Amino acid sequence: MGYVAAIALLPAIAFAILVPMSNRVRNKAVPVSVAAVVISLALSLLAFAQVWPGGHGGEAVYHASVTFATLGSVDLGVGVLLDPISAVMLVVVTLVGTAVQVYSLGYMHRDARIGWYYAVLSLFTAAMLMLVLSDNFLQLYMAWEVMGLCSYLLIGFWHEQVAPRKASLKAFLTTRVGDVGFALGLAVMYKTAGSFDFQVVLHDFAWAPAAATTVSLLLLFGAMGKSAQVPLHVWLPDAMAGPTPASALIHAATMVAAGVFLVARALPIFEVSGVALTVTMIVGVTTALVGGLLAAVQHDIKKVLAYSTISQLGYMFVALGAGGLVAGMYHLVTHAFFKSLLFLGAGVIIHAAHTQDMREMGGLAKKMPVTTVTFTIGSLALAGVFPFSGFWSKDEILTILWHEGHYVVFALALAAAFVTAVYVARLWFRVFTGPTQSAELKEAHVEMLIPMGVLAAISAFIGFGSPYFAQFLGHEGEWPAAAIALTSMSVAGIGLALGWWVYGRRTKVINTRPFKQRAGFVYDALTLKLYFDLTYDYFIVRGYGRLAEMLSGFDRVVVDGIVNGAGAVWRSGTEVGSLIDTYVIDGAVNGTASLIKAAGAKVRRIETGHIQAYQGLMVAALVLLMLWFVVKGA
Amino acid sequence: MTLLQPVGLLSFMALSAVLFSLGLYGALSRKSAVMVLMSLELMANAININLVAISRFSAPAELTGQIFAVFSMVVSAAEIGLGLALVIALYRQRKTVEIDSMQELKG
Amino acid sequence: MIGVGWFIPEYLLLAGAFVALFAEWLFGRDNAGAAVGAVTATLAALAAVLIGVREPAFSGGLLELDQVAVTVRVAIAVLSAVYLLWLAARGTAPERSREAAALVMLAALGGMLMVSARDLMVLFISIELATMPAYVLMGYRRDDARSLEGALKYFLLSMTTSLVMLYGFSFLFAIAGSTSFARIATAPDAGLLGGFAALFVFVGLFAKMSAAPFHFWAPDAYAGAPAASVAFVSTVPKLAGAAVMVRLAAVLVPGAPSLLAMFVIASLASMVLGNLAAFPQSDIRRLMAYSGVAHTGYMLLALSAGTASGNAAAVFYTIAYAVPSMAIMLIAAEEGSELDDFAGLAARRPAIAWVSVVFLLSLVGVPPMIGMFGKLMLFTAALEAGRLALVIVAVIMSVVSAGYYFRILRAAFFADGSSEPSVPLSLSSTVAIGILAIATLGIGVFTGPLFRLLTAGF
Amino acid sequence: MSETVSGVVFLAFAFATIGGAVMMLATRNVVHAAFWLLEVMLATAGLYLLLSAEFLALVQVLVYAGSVAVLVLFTIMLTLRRREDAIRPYEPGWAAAILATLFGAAVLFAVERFASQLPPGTMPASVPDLALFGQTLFTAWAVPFEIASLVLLVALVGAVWWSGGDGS
Amino acid sequence: MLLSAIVLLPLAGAVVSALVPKDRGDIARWIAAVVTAVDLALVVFVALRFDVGAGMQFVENVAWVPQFGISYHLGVDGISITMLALSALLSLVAVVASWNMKTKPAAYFAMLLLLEVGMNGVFLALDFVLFYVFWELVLVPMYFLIGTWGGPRKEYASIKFFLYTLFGSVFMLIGIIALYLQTGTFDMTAMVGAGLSESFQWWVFAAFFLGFAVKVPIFPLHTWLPDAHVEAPTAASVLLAGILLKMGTYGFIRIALPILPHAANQWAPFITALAAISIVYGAALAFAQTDLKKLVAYSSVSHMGFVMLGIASGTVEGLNGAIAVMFSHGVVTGLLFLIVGMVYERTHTRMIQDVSGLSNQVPVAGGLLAFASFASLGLPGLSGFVGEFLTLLGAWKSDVPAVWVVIAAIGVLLAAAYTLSMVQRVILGTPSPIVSKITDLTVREVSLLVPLVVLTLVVGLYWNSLLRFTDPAVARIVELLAGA
Repeated sequence: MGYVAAIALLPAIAFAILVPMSNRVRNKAVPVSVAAVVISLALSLLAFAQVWPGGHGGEAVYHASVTFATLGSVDLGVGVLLDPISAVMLVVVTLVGTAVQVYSLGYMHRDARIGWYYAVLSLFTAAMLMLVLSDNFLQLYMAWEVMGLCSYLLIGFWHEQVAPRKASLKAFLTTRVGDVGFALGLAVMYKTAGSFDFQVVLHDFAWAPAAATTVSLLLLFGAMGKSAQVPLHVWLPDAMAGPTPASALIHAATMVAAGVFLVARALPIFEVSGVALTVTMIVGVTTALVGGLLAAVQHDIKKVLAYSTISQLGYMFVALGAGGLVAGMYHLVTHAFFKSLLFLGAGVIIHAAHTQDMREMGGLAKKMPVTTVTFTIGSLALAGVFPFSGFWSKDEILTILWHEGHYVVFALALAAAFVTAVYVARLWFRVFTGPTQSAELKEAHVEMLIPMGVLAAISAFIGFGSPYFAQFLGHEGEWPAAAIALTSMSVAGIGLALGWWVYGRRTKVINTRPFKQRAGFVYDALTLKLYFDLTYDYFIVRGYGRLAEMLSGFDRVVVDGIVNGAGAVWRSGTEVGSLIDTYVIDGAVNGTASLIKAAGAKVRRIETGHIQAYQGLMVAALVLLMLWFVVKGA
Repeated sequence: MTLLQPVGLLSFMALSAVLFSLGLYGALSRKSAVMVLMSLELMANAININLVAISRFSAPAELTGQIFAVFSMVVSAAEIGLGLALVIALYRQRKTVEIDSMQELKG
Repeated sequence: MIGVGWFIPEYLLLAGAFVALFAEWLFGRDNAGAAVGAVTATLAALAAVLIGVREPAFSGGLLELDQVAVTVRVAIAVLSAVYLLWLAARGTAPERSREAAALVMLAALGGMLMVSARDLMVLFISIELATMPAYVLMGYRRDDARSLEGALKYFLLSMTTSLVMLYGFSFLFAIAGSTSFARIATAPDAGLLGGFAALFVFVGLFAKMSAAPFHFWAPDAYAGAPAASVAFVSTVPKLAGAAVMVRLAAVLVPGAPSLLAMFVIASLASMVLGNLAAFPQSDIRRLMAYSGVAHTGYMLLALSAGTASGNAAAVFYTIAYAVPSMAIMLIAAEEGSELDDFAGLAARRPAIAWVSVVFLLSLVGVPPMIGMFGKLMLFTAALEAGRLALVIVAVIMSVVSAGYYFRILRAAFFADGSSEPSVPLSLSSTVAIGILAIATLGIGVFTGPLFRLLTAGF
Repeated sequence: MSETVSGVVFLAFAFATIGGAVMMLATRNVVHAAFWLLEVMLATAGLYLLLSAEFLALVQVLVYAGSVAVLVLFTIMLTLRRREDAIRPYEPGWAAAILATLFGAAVLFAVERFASQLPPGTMPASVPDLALFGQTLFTAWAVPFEIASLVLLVALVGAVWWSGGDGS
Repeated sequence: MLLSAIVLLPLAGAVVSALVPKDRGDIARWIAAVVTAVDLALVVFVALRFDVGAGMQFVENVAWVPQFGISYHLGVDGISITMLALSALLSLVAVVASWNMKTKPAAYFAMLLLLEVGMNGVFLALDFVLFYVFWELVLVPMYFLIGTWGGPRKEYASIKFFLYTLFGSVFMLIGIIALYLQTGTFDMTAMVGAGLSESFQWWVFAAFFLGFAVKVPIFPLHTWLPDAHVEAPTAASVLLAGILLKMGTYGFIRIALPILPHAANQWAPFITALAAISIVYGAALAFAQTDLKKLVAYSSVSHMGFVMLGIASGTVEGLNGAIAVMFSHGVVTGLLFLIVGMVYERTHTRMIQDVSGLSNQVPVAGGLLAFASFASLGLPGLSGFVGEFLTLLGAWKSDVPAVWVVIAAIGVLLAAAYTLSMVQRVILGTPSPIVSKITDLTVREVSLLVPLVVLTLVVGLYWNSLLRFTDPAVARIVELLAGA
């Protein structure tokens, strides 16, 4: 079973090979990286097969570790742990990674530094695989930070322009804020449990509720940073400045999922401290709702998907908060596939429409059949429509919520599902129906379509495996209850209908000009007839619009304001600091030097040159000493 | 009257102290280098009186005081010789023996 | 007269002095006197080392060669030999240097006798013999009014204080009935008069060592005198003075304990006044005068400890002060005594520049030079006697002293001056400065043997 | 002589010395001051006779009165360019006066305290004659004598050096 | 004899190099290179034969001034072997980095070698006086390196550096003497067990603290560092940041903690507070700098804050972390200064706004500068992370007030802030007019940087390569601290 370590090391070796090359050579050495990730995929599938009957109840199928540091009695090691959760994640990461790398062959082939792009991609894949396979929290933290670096490099890939540069710095620093919490969590864990190993920390050590709460809250804070939960979500929308396939890999499937994976791994500690679970649920549900609402207002297609990711991650946190490890992981898996599919689709759409703004898109369905089909499957999966995977995993979460009795959260989750359906429909109708505004719409290259096809297939059929997935993870799983399935289906349906109502029928508005000249009076009547629409429009659509506008304003002014405000405060703090340095401390130092010089000048003037003055002073000193002797009676 | 009671070591040492103080006053106040040198001679003289008196009253047999006085005289003679040579050399340069004029070196 | 042989070094110096006086007729060259002097002084040093410690006091207890006396005699002889070697090379142009060589040797002779004196009378006469040539040396440029004025100031102030000292001696004689140190030490406590006697004696010695508040003559006298004579006058007589102070302190302090407090006052005044006044100086001689005051302050700090190790540290420190400051003054004599005469020294004579770094750092107390070991033992003795506050002042003042010593360094290295050597490179002057450099570095590294010599003395 | 020196003679000489010193400092004419110094020297010689130190009195007269006073007169004459330079402005120097009196008072106080502890009034009778003086001088104190000769030599060399300067 | 060779070989080299005539600079260059290389070889030889478990090894003890108990006593243990290796390595790197030094090369290389004598000596000395001699000896060559070959304000910077450190070290001298008076010897190893009274320990620790704090530097006493760094030539900067700063912290670990354990525990909260402030203050000022070298200088203040945090924690992790930060900071900051120096040689400006877009114009220099920056902000997998993480772990584990440890953890975030803002402006973006004309690094320069890069990676990935040496030695010190 030694090959399991190779899964993570192969992309790392690819990175090591690519880095020292010069730009020209590296651009031609791209296949090295693709080959590495494909082999890793194969090995992951083999490992998955090895673990397939599943149901091992959490103990590791394969575990090997190497100590790299000994501190007194404590040994810190790097290890590989294969158990059902990591097996699943392995397949997900390598599958999406391969899809993205193949897709990028087409998407990035004209870019001057494609070699560097692939190098960072393979380093990222290696770090994610290392994280998934890690057998202790320290190794997880180290992989976590290396991933932060890769996201910085990928977001800021086109660093000639200002926007990517600012976005990458913002991304790195915000996630780093989370990492401070994570590091402190590790420190507390080390102080109480004395080690980082999963075996010791999760199973052997008897956690006191108070200590467990602090550790889990700190770990949660770290996860919120990486998985862009409110309020640490501000960096994800800006991170769209990076190349789309990179966003597909990082901001859909893997990196953002790392936060969820961390909480999943540390769930035993969360369960000891009840408080942590409820906090996770609250964070999750607020993020789901807020993310959804914000997604509904964005005009940039990638920003919509970004906010959608934030919302779906919120869902996963809700699942974990409710204690549903299986539901959370299952939604993570399904989301990884259909969200990366949507991102890749968005890439194709942007390539074709040469813009990211949805208002300038329309009518792509006619010209790009394959993309439309795959994108539709992805959208329906996201919206949670019946046969597609999104429906099943979202349903699992709703059943867990209902089952655990969190009715308020259940209602909010349903509202979030409704909002999701609305923005999916809005996106779909804006892009695919309506007048085609850009001239030459042609289908993407084949190496871009194949990965999308594969992902679409998976998103379609993986839904049917939910009970088997539960057994695989060692829990008993059964088909979701019919009642909950029906409610979620209806909510999704209403959402889609509203979306169609507001955005689907736009055809009438856009080509009204020719219709108006001919119909003249008829047109006015029609519009009059539609007073009902206008009023309806006025109350529901406009109300909804205003709420969304207010929210995004809130997001821009308050949350982003705080972050930028902190930056400004920090910058002025540094100005004050350097002032203190130059004037206060240095002032004191130079002050004493000039003081001594002034004292010297004053003392020097005693030497007046008069001999009698000298004699006088000397005898005066003598007499003083004599008087002192007399007084002391020596 | 105390003066008339037998003249002991005290009176001699008192005399020498008075003389020494007068010499000290002279050395401190006079402006002319020669006057200062003369005052210094006065002080040397006082010390010699003191030495001889002590030798006479405490240990006349050993004569150490008197010998000390002789050597003190020798030294002060040498000093006055050297001092006057210096004063004359300085006079040749500065045309004055006034100590106050000698202020070029200061600070 | 069994002990006659012990004073061969003194006889040698005397002979050297006479030969130097008539050098022009004997050897034809004016500087020959200094050369002869150098040879005799080195022989004297060798003889002093060979004779070493002699137990029974010579001639009825007037002179005795104990450990401290031998060490300081060797130091005086060596320093005088090096000085005369330097003098032989360059002389004190424009005046002729015959008299200078003779006076130097007589002063050295006086110093040696002072050190081994065990009787007030011998001590007084030797002190006079040691300081009289100093008056002439300070006023050596006889046709320069500034030099003569400096000499006069030195003469008058020094005369007043030595008369006060003599007055103190007479009182000691009155109390003990004899002039020998042994009898004085065992004399019954004489109350106020004993205190005054000790006070007068140390006032005289403070003036000789230019300790504040009796240092006023030093800055003016040094500034007027030629740098060459300052090199000698500021070092060798101080060595002898330190040894005498140590010996008299051992004799008088038991009788008058408040003497230690006087040392503390004088030490504090000297350190603070010396270091601060040295800062704004632009003339190296005046700067070194104030530096002398400061270093006497450090020495008094050791004396104020009143212990045997304190006295040993005081003598060792004075040697550690004398060697580098003589070297600095010799360099100043060659290069010119204004600070900007030093400018560009590193370009002109790199060897001399780097050697002056060694000397200045030793004065600051930076290891591995001798200055640091001197300060180390000094602070140890002082701390052992509980003088923490004074040691802290001393420590801060030595940091301040780095300030003005480095102004010389900065002039030598970073200021750019004329690049052609101001004085032809003569072999023996370089050898002289070289010996001093090796002594500063060498003794610093091999302090063991030197210090064993000293501590054995107490 | 009685075990103590007779009071009257001592008084006379004491008055002579102190009076001379005061007059020396008080006169405004430098030449008169020199003569007063001569008078003080002679008075101290008398005192020495009183203390039966005949040799010292002789030396005092020879060395001080003879050579030192004469030397001072020579210097004064040499450094006066005009007759009236001798008259010096009146300069009391009060600060110096205060310091000197304080010094004197302190020393007197100490001396009085010291003298009171001595056994009263006994003055050893036997006074060694001149021969013993010579013998001790050249046996016990031979070394300082030699050094004294060197001191004179140094003074000689210094005086010649400063007075020379003929630019040889 | 081995340790004396390590210390005295560069001294001989310095003397020979100084005697080289002014016009034959290249001989001096080769002498320096050979001497430092041989010295490094000796150090590696010692490291290889170093038995990790046993304490002091290769001990040499010759009486120097017996009356005072001063002896020429050298020895090396787990902690000093790492610092010694760093000192020997960086000295060789410094010599090679200043290969084409034109002005007065003989004196320049003599000063570098003299500096190495002082540095090696400090890490090997086990006798207080010998330690003090080497401690002060380092000041002289550094004063001349900054003063003669420095930048525009070199005189002010050099005298400020000298007086600042001298002020600290004279108080240390008082501490040393006080210890001598109490224990009767200057031998450090003998003093370790001496039962000193608590109030006495407190005062002596105060004296030592002043001496070492100036050198580390800790918050209020740091203003000499930016001036010294900005004005010093590249090689001097590398050694100043790489080794001289470590002498202060080494002093704490070698002297203050084992000999004055009770006082160390009493002072721990105060030192932690100062350390936390140093971290945040250093990071803040690094962020505000416009001069690259000043930025790295202030980052050193921040990094050394971590070392002090580790030392104050007094736990096994803390102390190991402190030594790890000392070692890695030496290597990484050395790397940073070398690259900044090489860029300066080409662009003749260190102002951040004039230098931008390095990665496009000179990819090798840009890449290595990025690598060094990420190592300095503590990216896991590189040596920076090892120390920072362990010090945080140790500090949290010890009973030091938690608020300071949280502030220090925030310091890690601030480190990322100023480093990345520098990377943004200097490495990324379009090449500025000045940068667009420069050529990339030569083979010599890259070969100089490669060993440091490899070292950062090795220590970063396999922590035991460093901890293997330090852990046993640290365990002993922690026992002493726990005992007090």
